[in-house]
Amino acid sequence: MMIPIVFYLALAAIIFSIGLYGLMTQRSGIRILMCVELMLNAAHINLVAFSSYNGDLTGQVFTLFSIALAAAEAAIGFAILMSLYRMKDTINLDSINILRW
Amino acid sequence: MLNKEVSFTLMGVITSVYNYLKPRILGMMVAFLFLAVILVAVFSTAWPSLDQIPQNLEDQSNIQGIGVLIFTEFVVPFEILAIVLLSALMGAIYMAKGDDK
Amino acid sequence: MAVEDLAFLIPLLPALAFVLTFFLGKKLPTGGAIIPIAAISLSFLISISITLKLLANPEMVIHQSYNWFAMFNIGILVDPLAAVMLSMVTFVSLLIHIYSVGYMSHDKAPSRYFAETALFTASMLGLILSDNILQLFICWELVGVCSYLLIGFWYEKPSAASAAKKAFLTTRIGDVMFLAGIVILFSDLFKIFNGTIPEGVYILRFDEIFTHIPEIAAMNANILGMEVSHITLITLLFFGGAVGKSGQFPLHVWLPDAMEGPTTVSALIHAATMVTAGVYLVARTFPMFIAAPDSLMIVTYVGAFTAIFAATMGIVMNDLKRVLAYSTISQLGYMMLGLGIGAVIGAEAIGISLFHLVNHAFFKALLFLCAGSVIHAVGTHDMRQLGGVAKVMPLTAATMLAASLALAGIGIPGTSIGTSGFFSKDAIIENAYLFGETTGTWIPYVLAIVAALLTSLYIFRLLFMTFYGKPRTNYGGHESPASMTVPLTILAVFALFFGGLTSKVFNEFVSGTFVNNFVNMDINELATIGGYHLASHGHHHEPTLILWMPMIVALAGLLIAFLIYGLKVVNMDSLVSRNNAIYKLLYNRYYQNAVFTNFFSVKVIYEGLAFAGSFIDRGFDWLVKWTGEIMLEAGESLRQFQTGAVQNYATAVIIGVSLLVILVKVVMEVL
Amino acid sequence: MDLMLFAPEITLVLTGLAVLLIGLFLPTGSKNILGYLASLGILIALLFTVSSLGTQATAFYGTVSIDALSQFFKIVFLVVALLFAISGIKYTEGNSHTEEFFTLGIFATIGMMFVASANDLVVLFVAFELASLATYALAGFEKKNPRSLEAAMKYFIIGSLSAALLLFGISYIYGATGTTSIPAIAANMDVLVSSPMGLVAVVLLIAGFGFKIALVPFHMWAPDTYQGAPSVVSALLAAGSKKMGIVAAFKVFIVALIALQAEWQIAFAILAVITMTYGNIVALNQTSVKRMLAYSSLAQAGYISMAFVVLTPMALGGGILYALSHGFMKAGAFIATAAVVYMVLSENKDSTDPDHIDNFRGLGKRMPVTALSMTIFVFALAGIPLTAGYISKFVLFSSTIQAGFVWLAVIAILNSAISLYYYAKVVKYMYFLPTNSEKISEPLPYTIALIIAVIGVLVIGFWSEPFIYWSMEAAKVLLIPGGI
Repeated sequence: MMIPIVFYLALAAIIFSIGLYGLMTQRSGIRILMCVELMLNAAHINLVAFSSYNGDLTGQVFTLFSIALAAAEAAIGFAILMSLYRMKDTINLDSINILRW
Repeated sequence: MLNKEVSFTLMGVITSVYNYLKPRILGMMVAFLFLAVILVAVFSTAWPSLDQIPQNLEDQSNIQGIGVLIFTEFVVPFEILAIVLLSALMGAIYMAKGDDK
Repeated sequence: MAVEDLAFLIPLLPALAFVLTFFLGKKLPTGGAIIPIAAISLSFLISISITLKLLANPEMVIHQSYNWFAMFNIGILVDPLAAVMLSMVTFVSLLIHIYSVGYMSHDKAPSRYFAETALFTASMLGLILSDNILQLFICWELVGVCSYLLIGFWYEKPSAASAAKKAFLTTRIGDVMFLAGIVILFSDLFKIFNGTIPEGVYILRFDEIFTHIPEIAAMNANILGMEVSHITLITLLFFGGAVGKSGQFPLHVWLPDAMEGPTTVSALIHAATMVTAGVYLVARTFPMFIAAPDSLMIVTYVGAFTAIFAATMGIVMNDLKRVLAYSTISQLGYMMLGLGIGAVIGAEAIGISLFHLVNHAFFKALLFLCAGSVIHAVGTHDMRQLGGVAKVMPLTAATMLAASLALAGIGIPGTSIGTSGFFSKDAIIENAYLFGETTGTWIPYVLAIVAALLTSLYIFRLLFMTFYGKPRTNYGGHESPASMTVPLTILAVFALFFGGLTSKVFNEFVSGTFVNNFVNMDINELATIGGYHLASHGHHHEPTLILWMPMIVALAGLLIAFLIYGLKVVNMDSLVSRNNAIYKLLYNRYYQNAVFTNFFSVKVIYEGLAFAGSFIDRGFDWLVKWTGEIMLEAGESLRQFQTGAVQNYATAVIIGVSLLVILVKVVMEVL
Repeated sequence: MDLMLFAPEITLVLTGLAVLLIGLFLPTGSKNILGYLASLGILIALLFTVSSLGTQATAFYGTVSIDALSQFFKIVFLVVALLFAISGIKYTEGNSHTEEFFTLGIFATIGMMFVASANDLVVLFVAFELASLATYALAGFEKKNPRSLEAAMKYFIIGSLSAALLLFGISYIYGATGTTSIPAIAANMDVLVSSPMGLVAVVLLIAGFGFKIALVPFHMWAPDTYQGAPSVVSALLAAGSKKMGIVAAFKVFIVALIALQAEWQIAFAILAVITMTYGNIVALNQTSVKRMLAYSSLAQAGYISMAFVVLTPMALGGGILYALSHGFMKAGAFIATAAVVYMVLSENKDSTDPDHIDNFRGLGKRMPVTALSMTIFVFALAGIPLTAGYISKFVLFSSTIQAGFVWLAVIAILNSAISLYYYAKVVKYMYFLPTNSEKISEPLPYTIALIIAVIGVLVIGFWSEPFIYWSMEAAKVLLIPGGI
C-alpha cells in the first residue's frame, strides 16, 4: 500500500517549522546555519516526494542542484562567521548589532 | 534542560518550565502559526499523484534518468551551478582567510 | 525672416546665458553680468516686437508644436495673454539684472547669482510660452527650484537656509495639487478619446483641453457625498497650485520668509514674476474656470480675503521688506479677485487682472529696488532705525514716492489722470461692485475697499517712517550708483504713466485672448455649461460715490499715516517706555508699535485685525510645521522596529509570511 | 542553436575568469588594471546585448528565453554592473584582493541576467542563488570593518531564510503542477487554483522575491546591509539585485501564476502601501545617507510593486521603466556616497561613520561634480520633472489612476511628497550648510561613473519616448503568452 503524500508533506512542514523556530530563538551563528539547512532539507523532502508521486524526475534533479547550492551557501556562511569570530571573539549574533535604527 | 537546582515541587517545575519558555514563546507561537497555515493548506489540497506504485520495484534506479535530464533540459542550471560553486569557493576563501601579512 | 519665428529664442537665450555664466562667470568682471543682460535684452526686443505685431493684427497667434514623446508635445504659444507677460517679465528682469550689477558688487559669488537669475528668467519665460499644461508644470517646478536656490543664496545664514526650505515645501503642497489636477485631466481626456489617441493629437495641449471642456464638465465625481463635476475638481486643484505659488491664503506663509534672499531676488521673483505665475495659470486655463462657477467663487473669496488679510499684516511690520512682502500677497489677492469676478463679467476679467499684474510688477519691483537701494546704502532694513533717508538719497526717495502713489492707487476718477495702480486697482474694485450688484454678495467688494484703505495706510507708514523726519539712528548712507538709479527712474516712469496711457488698449487686447485667438471660445457658451449666465455687457454707471470710493479711502490712509508718522501727533517714543508692561503682554511683533494706543477706537479694530491676522498666520505656519513634526515623530518610532538583532529580522519575515496569508484570505472574503 | 544568443553571458564568464586568473599573477600595486579589464568586458557584453535587441528565441529545451523583457532587464543589470566596475576601480585601489571583488561582481551579474531570461523555475532558482551568494561575500568585502561584516552576516542569514522559503514555495508549485517550466505551470494551474495551497505558495514566493526587492516586512536586512556594505556594493545591491527580484516576480506571478491573480494582487497591494509608507516615513530622520538611501529604496520598491496591482500594459511598462530609471538613480546616489566616503576616509582613516550626513556639508564647494550629480539623483528619486524619475512616476501613477486605483495613486503621490523632505535635506547639507574644509580633487573613476549615471537619468528624462516604447514592448511579453 502507498503512504499518502500528505504524510511526507506534513513531515516537511514540521521540519521546516522547526528550522524556523530555531532561526528565531537561537543565538549561536552555527546553530542558525544548521536551522537554515534544516529548512532547505524540508523543501528537498517536498521536492523528492512530489517527484516520486508525480513520476517526474525534475524534482530530483532540482534537489540535487539545491543540495549543491546549500553546500555553497554553508561554505560562505561559515566563512562570514569565521571572520566575525576573528574580529569579535564571539558568534553570538545577539551581540552583533551596531547597525540598527 | 531544566534549571540546575531542580526542585521537584509542582511550583518548582512550573517555574522552570516557564523560565525555559519565556524567551522562546514568541518563536514557538510564530512557528506554530506558520506550521498551522502550511498544514491547513497541505491537507485541504487534492495533490495529483500516480494511481499505482511504479512498476518494477527491484530496479528503481533513477540515476540514468537524472543524468540525462541534467545534461539535456537542465544543462543551463548545471552550468550556472559551476559558477556558483566557483564564486562560493572564492568568497569563502576570501572571507575565511586571515591576515595577509 | 519674421520676428514671430524667433519666439522660441525668448526662453532659450537666457537659458544659454545661464550655461555661459555658470561656467565662465567667475572669470569675467562683475560675475559675468553682461551675458544675461545681453541675452535678456535680446529676449526683450523679440518679445516687445511680437507684442506690437499681435497688437496690430488681432487675429494673429504664434503657435509651434513639436512631438516630445507619446501623446505629449513641446511647443510655444504666444497669444495676447502670453505676449504681455513675456514683455513684462523680460523688461523687469532686464532692469533688475542691470540694477543687480551695482547691488551685488560687494557679494562673494555674483556669478552664481547671475547664473541662477538667468536660469530663473529662462524657466519663467518657458512657463509663459508653454502651449501645453505638462510643459507648463515642468517650468513651474523649475521656477520653484530657482526660487529655492535664490532664497537660500546667502546660505551661510541659517534663517536663509530654513526660509528656502520652507518656501520649497510649502509651494510643494500646491504643486502636488496642481499635479493631481493634471493627472485627473489627463485620465479624463484619455477616457474621452477611448484610450486611442490619433497620431498628431497631443492631449494635454491647451486647444485640446479647451475643446473638450463640455465632456469633462459632464463627468462627475462623488466626493464626501457631494456630486462634483470633474471640471470643478480639476480647476480647484489647479487653483490649489496657484495658491501655493502666488502666496494666497493659507499657503502664503512662505512668502514673507522668502525675503531672506537678496532684495533683487525679492523684486524679481517674489514680487514681479514668479508669484504671478499662479495668476497666470488661472488666466491661462480661464475657459475651464468659466465652466466651473463654483471654482471661480472660491477664487473670488480666497483672493478678496487674502487681499485684506495680508494688508492687516502689512501695517504692523517693522521690516522694510516684510511690509512689501505682505503687500505683494495682498496685491496678488486683488489679482485673484479680479479673475474670480470673471463669473460675472466673463473674459474681461483676464484683461483687468492682467493689467493689475503688469502694473503691480512695475511698482512693486520699483518698491523693492528702492528698498534695496536704501538697504544697500544704509545696511539695515529695520524702519525703526531709519527716518529722514530722503535727505541722503533724494532720487531713491522720489522714485519710492512714485511707487507708493501707484500702489495706493492715487488718481482722479473719470479722467485719464492717475498712477498705474489707480487704473488697474480701481477697475478690480469697480467690478467687485458690479459683482455685488449682480449676485447680491457684497463681501468681496467690502473686503476690497477696506484692503485699499489698509494698503494706503501701510505704504505711507513705510514711506514716512523711512524717508521723512529726522534720522533715528546714526546710519551713514549715500545715493546709490547709476546702474541702480537708472533702472529706478525707468520703473518710476512706468509706475506713474503706464496705466494711464494704455489702460483701454491693454484691456481690449488681453481680454481678446480666448475670443479672437488660438481656439475660438464662446465664453457665454462655456458659462452655460457651468449653469449660469454672464451679466449682459454694456456700460454700467456706478454711483459717483462708488466711483470715488477707492480714491477716498486711499487718501484717508495717506492722511492717517501722515498724522501719525509725519506730524507725530502721537509721540511714540514716550509711549513705548511708559507703557512697557502692557507691551510685554502683547505679542512680540507689535512690541514697539505703540503708536496706535491713543487712538483707542482705531486700536481695537487695528490691533484686533492685526492680531487675528498674525494668529491665523502663525496657525498655518504651525500647521505646516506640525504635519512635518508628526511625520518625523512617526519615523522616529517606526525605526525602532529595526532592532539590529538578526533573529528579530527573521521573526519579522516569518510573521510577515503567516500574516500575509491570513490577511489576503480575509481581504478576499470581504471583497 | 545559436550561441551568439548567449554572447553577453559568455563574455561575462570569460571576463570573470580572466580577471581572476590574471589577478593571481599580478603584484598588488598593478592590480588596478583588473578594474579596467572588468569594465571593458561588461561594456562588450552590454554592446552584445544592445546589438541583439529585438531577437526573440528560446534555447536549451525551452528553459531559457530571450525576448524584449529579458533584454531590457539584462541591459539594466549590465549598466549597473558597469557603474559598479568603473567606480570599483577607485574603491579597490591598493587592495590585494581586487580580483575577487570584480569576479564576484561579474558573477553576480551573470546570475541576475539568467534570472531575467529564465523560463524555468530551476534556472531561476539557481541563478537567483548565484546572484545572492556572490553578493554575500561582496557585502563583507571589508573584512576588517565590523560594519561590513555585520552587513554580510545579516544579508546572509535573511537571504538563506528567504531562499528556503522560496524553495519551499517552488516545491509546492512543482507538486501541484508537476512541472517547473514557467509556461507549463501556467497551463496546469487547476490544483493550485482550487485549493488554499495556491495562496500559500504565492505568499512563500513573495517572501522569497520580496527579500531581494526589499518589501516590508521582508526588508529588515536591507537598511543594515546597504549601510554597512561598501557603498559600491550597496549600489550593486540596490540598483541591480533588487531589479532581479522584480523581474523574477514579474515572470513567476504574471506569466506562471496568472490564474492566482486575485490572490497576489491583494498581497502586492497590501505590501506596496505598507512598503512605500514605511520606507518614506522612516527615511525622514536618518542621519546616515546610505541608510536613508536604503529606506528610500524601500519606498521606490513600493512604487514599482504598484505595477503588480494595476496590471495594465501601461502600468507594467511604467514599472519596468521605473526599474531602469531606479537603476541609474540609485546606483548613482550610492556611488556619489562612495566618493564622499572615500573623501572622508582619506582625511581621517578611523572615521566610523563616513557616510554621516554631516560629511555632506558644503559638498557643493568641496566636490562640485559629485554634489551636482547627487543633487540630480535625489531630485530624480523625488520625481522632479525632466529626470528619469519623473517620467517613470508619471507613467506609473497615471496608469494607476486610469485603471481606477485612485486610492493607490493618492497614497503614492502623498508618499512622494513626503519623500521630498529627506531628499531636500541632502541638497540642503550639500549647498546651504557651511564647511571649513578645503576643496579636494574628485577621484576620476567615481566621476566617470557618476557622469554616466547622470547622462542616463537626464536622457530618459528628456528623450523619454524610445524608453517608454521599449518598456511597453517588454511589458507585452508578460501579458501576451509567447511574446509579441
